[in-house]
Amino acid sequence: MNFLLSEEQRILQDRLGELIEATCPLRRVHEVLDGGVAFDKDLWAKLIDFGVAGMILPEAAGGLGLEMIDLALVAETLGAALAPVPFLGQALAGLAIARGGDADQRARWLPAIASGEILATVALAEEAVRWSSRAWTLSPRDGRLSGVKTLVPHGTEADLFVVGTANGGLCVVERGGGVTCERIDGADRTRPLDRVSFVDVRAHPLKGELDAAERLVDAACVLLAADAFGGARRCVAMSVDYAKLREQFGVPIGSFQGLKHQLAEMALAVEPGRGLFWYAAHAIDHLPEKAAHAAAQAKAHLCDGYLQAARDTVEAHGGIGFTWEHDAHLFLKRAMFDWAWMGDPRHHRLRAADLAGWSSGLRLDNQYTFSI
Amino acid sequence: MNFLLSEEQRILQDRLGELIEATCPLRRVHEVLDGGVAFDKDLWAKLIDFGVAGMILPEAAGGLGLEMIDLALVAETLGAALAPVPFLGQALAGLAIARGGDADQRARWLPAIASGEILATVALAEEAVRWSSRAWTLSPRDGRLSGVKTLVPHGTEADLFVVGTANGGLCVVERGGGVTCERIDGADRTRPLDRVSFVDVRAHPLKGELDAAERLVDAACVLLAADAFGGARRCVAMSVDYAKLREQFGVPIGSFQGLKHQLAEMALAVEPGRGLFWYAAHAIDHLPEKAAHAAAQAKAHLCDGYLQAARDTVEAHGGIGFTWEHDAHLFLKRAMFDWAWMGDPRHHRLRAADLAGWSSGLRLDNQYTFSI
Amino acid sequence: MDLGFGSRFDDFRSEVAAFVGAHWPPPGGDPKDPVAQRAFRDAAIAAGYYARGVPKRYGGSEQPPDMVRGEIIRQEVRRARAPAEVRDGGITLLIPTLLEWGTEAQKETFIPKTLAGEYRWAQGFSEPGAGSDLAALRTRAELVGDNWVINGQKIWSSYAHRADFMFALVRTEPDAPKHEGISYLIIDLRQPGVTIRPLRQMTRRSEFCEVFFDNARTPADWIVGGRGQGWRVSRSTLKHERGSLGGVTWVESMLRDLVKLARETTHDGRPAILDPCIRAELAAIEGAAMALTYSTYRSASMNAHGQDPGLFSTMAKISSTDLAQRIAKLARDILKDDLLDMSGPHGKWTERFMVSLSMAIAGGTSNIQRNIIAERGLGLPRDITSAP
Amino acid sequence: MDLGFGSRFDDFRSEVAAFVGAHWPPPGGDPKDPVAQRAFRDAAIAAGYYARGVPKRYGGSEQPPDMVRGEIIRQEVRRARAPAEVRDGGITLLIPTLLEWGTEAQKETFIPKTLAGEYRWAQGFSEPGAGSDLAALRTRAELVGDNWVINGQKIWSSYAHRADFMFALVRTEPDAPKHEGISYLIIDLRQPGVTIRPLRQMTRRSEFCEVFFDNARTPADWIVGGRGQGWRVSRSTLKHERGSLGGVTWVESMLRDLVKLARETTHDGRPAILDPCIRAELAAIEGAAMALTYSTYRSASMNAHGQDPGLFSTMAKISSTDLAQRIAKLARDILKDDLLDMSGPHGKWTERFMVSLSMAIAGGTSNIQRNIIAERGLGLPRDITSAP
Repeated sequence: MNFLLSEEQRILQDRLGELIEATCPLRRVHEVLDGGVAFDKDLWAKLIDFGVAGMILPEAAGGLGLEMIDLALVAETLGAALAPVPFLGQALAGLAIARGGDADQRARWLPAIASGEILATVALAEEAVRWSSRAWTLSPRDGRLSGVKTLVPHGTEADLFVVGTANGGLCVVERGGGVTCERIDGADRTRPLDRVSFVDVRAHPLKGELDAAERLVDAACVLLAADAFGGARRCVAMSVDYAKLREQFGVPIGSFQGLKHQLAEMALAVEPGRGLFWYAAHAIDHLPEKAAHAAAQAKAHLCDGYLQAARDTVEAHGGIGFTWEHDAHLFLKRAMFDWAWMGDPRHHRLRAADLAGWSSGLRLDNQYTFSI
Repeated sequence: MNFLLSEEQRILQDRLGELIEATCPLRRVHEVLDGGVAFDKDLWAKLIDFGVAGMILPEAAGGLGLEMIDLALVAETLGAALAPVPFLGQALAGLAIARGGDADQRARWLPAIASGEILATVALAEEAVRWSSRAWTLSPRDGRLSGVKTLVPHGTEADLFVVGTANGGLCVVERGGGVTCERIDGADRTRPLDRVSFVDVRAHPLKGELDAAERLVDAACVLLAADAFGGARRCVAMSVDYAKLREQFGVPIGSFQGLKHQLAEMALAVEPGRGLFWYAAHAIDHLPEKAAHAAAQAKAHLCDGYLQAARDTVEAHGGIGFTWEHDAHLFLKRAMFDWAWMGDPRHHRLRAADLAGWSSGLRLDNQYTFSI
Repeated sequence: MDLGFGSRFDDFRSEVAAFVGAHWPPPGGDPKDPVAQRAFRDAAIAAGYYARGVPKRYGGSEQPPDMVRGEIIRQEVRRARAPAEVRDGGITLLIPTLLEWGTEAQKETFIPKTLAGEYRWAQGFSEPGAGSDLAALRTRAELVGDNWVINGQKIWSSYAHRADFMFALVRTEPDAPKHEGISYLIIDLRQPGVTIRPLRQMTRRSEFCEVFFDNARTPADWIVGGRGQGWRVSRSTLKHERGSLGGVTWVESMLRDLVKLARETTHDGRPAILDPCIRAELAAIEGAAMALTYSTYRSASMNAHGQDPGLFSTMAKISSTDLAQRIAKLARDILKDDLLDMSGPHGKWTERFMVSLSMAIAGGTSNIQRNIIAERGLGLPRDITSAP
Repeated sequence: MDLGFGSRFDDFRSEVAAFVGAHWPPPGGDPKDPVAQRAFRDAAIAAGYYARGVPKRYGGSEQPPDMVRGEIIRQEVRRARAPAEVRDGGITLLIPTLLEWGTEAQKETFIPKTLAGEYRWAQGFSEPGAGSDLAALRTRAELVGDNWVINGQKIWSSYAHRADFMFALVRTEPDAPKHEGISYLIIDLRQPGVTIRPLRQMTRRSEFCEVFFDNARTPADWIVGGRGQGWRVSRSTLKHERGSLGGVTWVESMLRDLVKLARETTHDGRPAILDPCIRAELAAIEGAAMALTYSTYRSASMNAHGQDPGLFSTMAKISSTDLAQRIAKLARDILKDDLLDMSGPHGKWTERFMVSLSMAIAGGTSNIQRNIIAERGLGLPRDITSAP
């Protein structure tokens, strides 16, 4: 057992962090968002060069052939930086095609996704049924698809959609006539969302592995959990820094035990959570029977923790933390996205309980164990 | 509107508090409990003289003819003192007969209850159905009753039982052959509990008002809520006193902001709750349509708060608060009783939601309002 | 104990209802017409319903304090959706301060026009670096001839961009000990030396402003109380807040709104209100709201009987903040993804989810208030954050 | 990253399993027989599985530190329900301290018999008035001839009433600054000058004791480290706690027990585990338990690679305490009235509901630990409670 990142992984994260800090520090994130553009094209281009879009795709498709844990480390780093880029959709669409597509389908789309030549995203939630893949209703007939999906990240900008279909299936729709996007006035402007209408468009069902949609849900949970952990840690660091800097009654406010203990509690709520997304990412590649449970728990625990940490961060900054110019609300709103998108913590906790077999007729000795 | 106690009520509480402090201070409570007796006979005799058993019974029966609020103030005072006396059963049995009995029944039992000549209690919970009066199963036939009740306060010592029966009815059973009590190893030794078996005993159904059992539940909720408020306030006071006295690092531990804020939070969780039991007690006599909801909310909120305050009190005292000699665990265990007996907070919250009509088809404008 | 209004108030309630019915809706028919609103409020003052604490000679109705009558008036006005009494900083903070500390000239100059809505006010207490710690104020005023010359910066001044005047704490005695060097000045905001910058909030709205003074001026006799008395003058304002049941309205209407949300939202095809976890938490919130409400009644009753309700207002502030946070979180759990849509049908809840955070910040942080409760309420030892 | 044990440990696991199978259940057949338990533990030391950190010359098995092998040994022993390695204060605290600071004579005198279970130990650090604040220790020892003469009182000494010896911090240099006047002494508890009074807990059990010294004596050379070095000696113990996955076992077995309780208890005729509120909270507790578990793996991995896991053990302590409280509360919600029955079928949960409170108290309060995290972990300014 070695529950640590490798040297290569640490270098990857450090380099990526430096790249983002040099290209799009938090001040620049404000400019991008207030400028009304959907993402930072400069940063996205550099991230593509770095390999984030193909990180986990096969080398044959121009990817780096790494593992889910590496992609999750990218998500953590992007989350800590509030990176305003279409990573989530691109990564998930690539994963879905890599896992769910047949050889032709992989050859057709993966190289363009890995190279960033096209922007891809996932269209999963429906108005009435949000995140239960088995209950989605859109259903291609004779290769054509009609219907509406919502909460689609960067839908307006996307060239390609991986669409969730009835019975937990997936299909690919390329942009063209019949696809209409309507931007939602989303809280988290770093990852804008669309309501997307498909009217009689060409749809290509993914024919590879079974359960591709469920596995896509797991992957999304891990990436959101990683984003949340990165964001939450940054929130703690911001709050601590502010407490050292800001003075009241002639001393730094971080001298007051009341605030000290609140900051210690924040760190305690955040810091030990890292292993949850590590383990879930690792399980996706190496312990498939544990992956869904671990991903659900990581999503629930870390996204819950992030939203609380972001709220605490606003409070720890006092009035200034409530202003538009400050960074705190950008974290808060990104935390809201991580919390809600792909299902809220309770949804995933109840799923985890099912997956653990708590209410099945199994003998208790056969219960699921999360220790290694 | 005048949301205050009257001068008479304040005097009543002060006098009662002085009486208890003079007769059975907390040191004496330990002696009584460790001595293995079921209650403090000396204190009980003085409380009877003071009028607690007949406080709310008609003057014709030797009672004082006061209101539920006055009885609740007694309960608050007893709760603050951890009074080891059979007040709860006596008061509830008296109330049940006063409200549910016909003239003959009232004349037969109430004077003996008011004078303390007999000890009375209530036998409500069953093994399978604890606190839903509509679901109790014991049912007298031809004036005879058989069956088992549990969690009966001071059952072993009682001369008379008010027993909950099927369809929310009540009947009276006098002690005699066919009644067997088995003491439970209860956490709260100030109010011991029994499992009581009735085998073909004479039973007198109460024939007065309808819904007597439901009204008994409301009254019990108010008395437990008042006990809880009294206990919780005492817990806060104990913790604050200890923080002023105990030194660490050369200063009182109450100088440390971490603990100061915890104590402030304790006070905040407890102090504003007083009006809940006042209002519920008042409603029982004056606003009957609001009484059940107010009693359920008072029980849930105050008993939840007491248990938390008692736990916090143990912690605020450090190791000494965990010892048998200290007072803290007596409060904790009394809080456990108040929390659980007659239904836990969630049970009453869900009842309150039903009573508020939240899920009925009513127009929202007609919703229940708790303001005056 | 009497928890109803009592029948002796029935006549008064009928009288108020008749008044409101006669004056609202306005004759012109448009309830949003500011002229009609002004006319209603003027009539309410003349009838003795509004501006009850203000002497007639300054335009008030000079009624004896009466919490129950005050509540009946609020209820009847609310029932008819008529214009409520204005509760801005000029009415609630400045006028009581002037009544206690102001010169006759100050009262005559400012109170009638403030009551009439002609003068709108901003508060100028906080500064960057001096929020909870007013002793650290750095904005200074120097007496030059017949004028105070003011330089410095205020922050968190609500709606200063729409105000005519500010009442401010400024340092006039630089050599005095910290709290004794502060004075309470009235400043005309409509002058070249004043720059006002609204601060946009995370909700996209602007409520608070930064106000910069660059040799701004105010007449020498617009000082309220004496030189160096500003600290005491500003604190006297607090006691004017008592005797009101105002907070109760907020809590009950918010809770009612939340129940409505839970009834209208479906989770997996079922109304959220039927979900036992949501239902139990909603009832728990109701329990806490009831506790706050009855505390308010009790505190108001104590005031009415000349008893001191102690730290009630500080406790009520933290309780309200906690309740608002709890409401916001339950709303979030009901909304789920709809939380992400700022302009959707439940966008106001997304905004409230954010605004609930600002309650813990506005008007002194919760930590400062916990200290006040611990020290003044529980008698624990003081620390450095204690005000003198 | 390698989150399994890896196949390279398969042989080792087989070897351990074979050893355990050969020695347990004991030949006599009675697993409760102390002689059989002792024999198993001796065999496990001889085989290199127990006492791995102790040199062979003192009775240990002198193995290189290896967290993974340690965990495999624990798993296989647990699987067979064989006697676990003893983890009392003598083994976990005294022996590592003696190995680092003790004289050769001290090591030879105490380590072998402690390992063999012949010497049982009590810790003597806390005093009334000196819990978190060891600088305030007042128990004193004076060198009179060849003996230290000890007077004073210790408290919270676990199982002192069953122990043979105590390792204690006592004040030997009354004129030195507070932390520099303390020495670390070994004291024989079986002598007339020592009185031991078990403190009954609210659970009715007695675990902790008060120990009174009235001219008790200990040989002059039973001091560990030099005079006035006691503070440093006692703190060095902390680093010996690392490299263990011990906490994980507790959490997982407690959670498993809680799931069992929720499956077996019915509310209104339905298993409590199907109640969505209980189910979601149970899953939330599992999430927190997973976080703690994986943190433990990570910290152990860091140790194994010579990296510093920082404040992990302090954080793990608070996390465990929080988790225990959360488990206790959920158990309460499942038990409802059964919580009141100390001897009922779920009486152990009533006891755990109480014991969960003592976790926040034992070994330094949570407030002290929050301060340590804030100061040493987050770099916030120190305050008076900071140890030197």
